[in-house]
Amino acid sequence: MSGHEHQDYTGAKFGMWLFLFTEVLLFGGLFILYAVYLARYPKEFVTAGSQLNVWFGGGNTLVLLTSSLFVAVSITALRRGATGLCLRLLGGTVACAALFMLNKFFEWSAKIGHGIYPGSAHLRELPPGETVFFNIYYLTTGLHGLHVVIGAIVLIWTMALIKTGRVHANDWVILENAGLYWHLVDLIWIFIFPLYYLILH
Amino acid sequence: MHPQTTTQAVDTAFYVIFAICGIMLAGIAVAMIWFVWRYNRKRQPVPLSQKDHNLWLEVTWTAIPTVLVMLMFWYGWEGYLSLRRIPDDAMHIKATGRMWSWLFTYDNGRSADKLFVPVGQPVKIELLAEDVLHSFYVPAFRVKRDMVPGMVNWVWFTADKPGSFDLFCAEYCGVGHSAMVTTVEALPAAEFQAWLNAAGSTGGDPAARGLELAGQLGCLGCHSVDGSRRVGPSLKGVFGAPRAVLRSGARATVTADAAYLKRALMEPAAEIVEGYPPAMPPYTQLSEADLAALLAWLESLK
Amino acid sequence: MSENQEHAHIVPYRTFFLVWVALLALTAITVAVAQVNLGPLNVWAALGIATVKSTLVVAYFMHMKYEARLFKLALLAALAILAIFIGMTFLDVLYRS
Amino acid sequence: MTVDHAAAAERGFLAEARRPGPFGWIFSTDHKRIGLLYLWSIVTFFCVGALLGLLIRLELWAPGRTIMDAQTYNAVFTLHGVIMIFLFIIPGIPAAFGNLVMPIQIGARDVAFPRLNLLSWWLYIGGAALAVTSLFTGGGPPDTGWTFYVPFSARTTTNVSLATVAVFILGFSSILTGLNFVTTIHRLRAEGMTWTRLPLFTWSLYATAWIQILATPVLGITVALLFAERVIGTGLFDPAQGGDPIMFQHLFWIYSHPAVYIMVLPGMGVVSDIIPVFARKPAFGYKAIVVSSLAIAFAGSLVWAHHMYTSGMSDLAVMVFSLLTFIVAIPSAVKVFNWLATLYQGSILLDPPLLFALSFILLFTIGGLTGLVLGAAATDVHVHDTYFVVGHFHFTMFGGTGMAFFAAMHYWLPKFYGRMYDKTVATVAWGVIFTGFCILYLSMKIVGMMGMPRRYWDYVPEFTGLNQLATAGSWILGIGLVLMFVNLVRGVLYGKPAPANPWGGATLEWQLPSPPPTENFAHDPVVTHGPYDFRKAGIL
Ligand code: HEA
Ligand code: HEA
Ligand code: HEC
Ligand code: CUA
Ligand SMILES: [Cu+2]
Repeated sequence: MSGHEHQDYTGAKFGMWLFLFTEVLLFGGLFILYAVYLARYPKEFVTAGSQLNVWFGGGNTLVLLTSSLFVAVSITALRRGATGLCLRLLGGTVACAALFMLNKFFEWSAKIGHGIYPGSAHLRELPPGETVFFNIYYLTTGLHGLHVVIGAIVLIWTMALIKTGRVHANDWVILENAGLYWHLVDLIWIFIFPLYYLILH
Repeated sequence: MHPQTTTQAVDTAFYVIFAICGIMLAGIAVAMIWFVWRYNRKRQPVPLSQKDHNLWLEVTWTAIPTVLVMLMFWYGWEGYLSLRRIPDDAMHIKATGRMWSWLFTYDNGRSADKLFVPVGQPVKIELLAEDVLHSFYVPAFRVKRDMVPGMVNWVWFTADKPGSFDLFCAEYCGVGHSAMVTTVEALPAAEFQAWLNAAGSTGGDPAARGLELAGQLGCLGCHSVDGSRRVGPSLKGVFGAPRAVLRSGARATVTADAAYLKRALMEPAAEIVEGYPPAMPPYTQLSEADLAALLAWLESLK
Repeated sequence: MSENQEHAHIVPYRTFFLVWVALLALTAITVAVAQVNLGPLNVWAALGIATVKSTLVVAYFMHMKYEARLFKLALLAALAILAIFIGMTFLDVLYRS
Repeated sequence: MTVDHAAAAERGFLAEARRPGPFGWIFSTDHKRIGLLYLWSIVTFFCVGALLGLLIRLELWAPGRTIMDAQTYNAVFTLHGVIMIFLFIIPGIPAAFGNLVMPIQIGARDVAFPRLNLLSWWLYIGGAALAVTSLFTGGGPPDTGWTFYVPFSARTTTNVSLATVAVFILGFSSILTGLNFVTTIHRLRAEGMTWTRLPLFTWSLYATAWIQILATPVLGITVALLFAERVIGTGLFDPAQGGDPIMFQHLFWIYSHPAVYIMVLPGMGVVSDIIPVFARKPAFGYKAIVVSSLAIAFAGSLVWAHHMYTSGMSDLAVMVFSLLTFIVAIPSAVKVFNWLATLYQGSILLDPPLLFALSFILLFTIGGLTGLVLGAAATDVHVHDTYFVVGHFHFTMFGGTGMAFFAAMHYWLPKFYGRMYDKTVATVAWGVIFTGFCILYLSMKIVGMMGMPRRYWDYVPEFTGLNQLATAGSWILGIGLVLMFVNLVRGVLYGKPAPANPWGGATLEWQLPSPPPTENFAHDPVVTHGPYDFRKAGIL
């Protein structure tokens, strides 16, 4: 059905944006819970929050912002005909995704090593507010991590399409949509970072 | 001014809302049937008009419902406020809901699985849940409030006449939900006082004390004593009877002696009576005396 | 479908680069602000900066600045609904007796 | 608009498949084929759900055990609720009739994302398969009720985890339909199809689709959190770990209240399309109806906590949510009045589609008015979680959306199969259904007023009489339903050929042959008049 005369760039992008809204509201549910529990346990959130390592969070912020830049630039590159540059940039993004997950792996390992993970005996002994903080921290960053992985897979698939010439300087909407998805991942992290890693007071 | 009872407060709202709704419904139904009859194609082969809008009509039938719904809202809210304003002289009772029984505790330590209240005296019931959500509902007094673990809710009401009124659990809480039913017993003030002060009524009889405990601990929420099946097996004649049980999945037949019954209470998961879910909570907090009383009671169930 | 959509605005590399620099700067600022004790204001400051950052990402990286008005309205609607969901939940959470 | 018998004899899209046999259906991206796939899957699940409803009523014939034990009963009503909500009524009209009709109504060849459309059907089937699997695996069929309230749902040993996965997937399917429809309506309208010429059915789908997009994800995260709570023990709702069970209720209803408008708005759209056709009069107050659809969609997103008046949330919240609940009633009232005004001075033909549409108005009004009893704080305290609520939602969902669904079947099936059912039998079936319906659900409302709680396997003897009346009503209703479905299926298979425009409709779908060809329009249509302009359409 998707013959060439049916191509509707604006429609495709609009559809993607609608999908992004659903992602925003999916995370929105977690942000509602975060807000409610922060209001209920302000002190415990600070105590628990300061146990997170700002360097892990900050480092990953840099990684994601840079990856977002790569994706944004890659679209311009493709449309200017610089397919090679575009592919390298996308490769860079995927590398950033891997770096992000590696970082996350070390961060989580350290926490889990300290007995802090959902359902752990240690976590249940903490004051309720701190337990809530760590539970919601794991759920939010876990769901976000899942999105990083999905985003990376989508980008790899897009790279394949570029290589086979299905996506090119005159037909780039798939790349643009994949990029939109990746930026969303970044966008959500922009809120996760201060809310979880930077509540120090 | 202030309604005397919760029933009056809520019923006022009911009358107002039902009256408005009844009139609206009748109007709509009559108009619809009349149009269908009058403008039926047999009677009216071609439409009389092709008119498709009228601003004033739209404004009218937006404005009138707006007024009506605000009226309904107001009565609803007023009635609700009455439910939330406790009279100063209210007596205090604690209600605990758990799967699947009720426990009412009075300030002097007396407790029961029925809610005894004095007639004419407002009572404030503090609502607690031990395990999952339950809901305290007495239709006769129009009060209902959920019992939420980790939270203390409350209701108040005044029983204005003596009698026995149904008390239901109105929040779904599992397989025994519909069995989580008891009554409010409204007694004249003097009778109530007598009941309240009749502590130690069980005397020294351990089996009678066991029965009292069985009510308080919720055993009777899951077990009958007349042979009928509930969530758990009936306790009628259990003492000394042969039982088919599953021990960590393997079938076995044991005799329900004192040791077995003690295990059934302290670590129910160890042996599961065949054909029943592993739903019984362990009662490890029981004192030796209470345990003995329960066993004596079980023995008495012939 | 039409020609001019096919050749919609191409954002130059430089714009992206500047946005990226701004995002890094804002990240540094938000980390710095978090070290100062402002009481409850800390959270609002963090959220404020995050909002600025995300606006940059949405406007430039995600091209929202160059999209039709429909896109912007739709985005506003989605965010407004989320804000309402959060706000109205607090009608309960903050006022329980 | 001339009746073209030659075209009617052709099999249109029914005959033109790209792949042979069933693959031509289950891998087809044609919106009409997907619509029919949805239609028959949904009807199947409706029948299963209805049979479970029948079992519920049999068990409630008398206090105590009648035909099943308490655990089975709890599983049965849970399954009944889950099937009816997630597999019948939410996808119901949009996914089946929206897919069939909407692209044609706006003069398009297909939806904006045909492959995504097929994917959402597959997700629907996948979610349904998982839901069925959850019955036979793990700890047995879920027993939580369709609301999945914690902490019970987090503790019960039954297979709730798999059911939450199923609900998540079904939600995803619903989201994809929603975003497809919004994009389609924005991008693919034919020349001349301005926003004020959109048929009201399409408008209602547009409003619905926005709720699907913006509210469904919240359900997704809610069930995902429940899943996490059960599987990895993240007790975000567990008071022992500092969580708040009431927050689950907030999140659940943030979706599930708007969802009731996902259920009913398309039904209102069907009714808004049918009434003008059978009254031969333009829809009265077209703009008011459009605005009220959008208003319901928006305001309906702000009232969720009216399900929680007794939960222990703050009194302030009770007040605000009660007030807003009443505000939603106003646009519904506007719709009802405009429908009545459309009938006024028309030339009314009481064919089956109109009969069902009119019963929608009456039964939905009863359901809606009892909704007002629930919306008022004081009265809801008494009837919350009683059979009064059960009566309310069967009136709105079954009396409302269900009737609209049946109306849509009688109205549009001849278009898509090119065959007409027997109208006399359909009328008789309607009469039986209506009678049974009223006996069944009015008894429930009364027994609810008397205080019978819902989800009760056993009840006190005072309630026996009304319960038996309700059960008897369910048999009458059942007979009517069987008669109706048999008649429709016979019509589809062996009915007389249906002309292109059997009812005299002025919207675009009636200008195509019955059944329409795969590409719908040989040439992209140019629309020159409104959807209910019977004069310009040559019908009057
Ligand atoms: C199709 C589905 C549907 C629809 C459309 C509605 C519509 C409405 N519902 Fe209902 N509702 C449900 C499905 C639906 N509901 C379900 C499934 C539940 C139970 C869930 C569960 O717990 O399992 C429920 C439960 C429910 C509750 C919670 C009850 C409780 O648990 O205590 C409340 C409370 O406010 C409520 C209110 C309303 C209101 C005010 C409307 C309004 O939108 C109705 C508006 C319509 C009218 C008012 C009629 C038309 C107007 C006129 C004829 C004009 C004249 C009227 C005036 C004077 C204004 N509903
Ligand atoms: C659209 C939604 C919908 C529909 C149509 C129905 C239809 C019916 N429902 Fe139900 N119902 C719900 C949605 C719906 N329900 C929901 C959401 C709940 C809440 C669940 C919960 O608490 O979690 C509920 C709960 C509910 C209860 C309350 C249970 C309790 O609280 O304990 C009861 C009790 O009587 C009931 C009964 C019925 C009956 C008798 C029908 C009748 O309409 C059924 C009539 C049908 C028949 C009598 C069978 C006819 C036979 C066929 C159609 C098969 C034909 C087959 C072939 C031709 C092969 N339903
Ligand atoms: C939540 C429900 C529940 C409660 C409360 C409960 N039980 Fe049970 N009980 C069960 C179930 C289910 C079984 C069968 C499964 C098993 O053996 O564990 C059972 C088994 C038993 C048995 C073994 C019966 C036999 O036939 O061998 C005894 C004795 C018993 N319970 C006594 C009690 C007493 C005494 C109390 C109160 C102190 C109590 N129960 C509270 C559910 C309950
Ligand atoms: Cu306790 Cu229902
Ligand atoms: Cu609702």
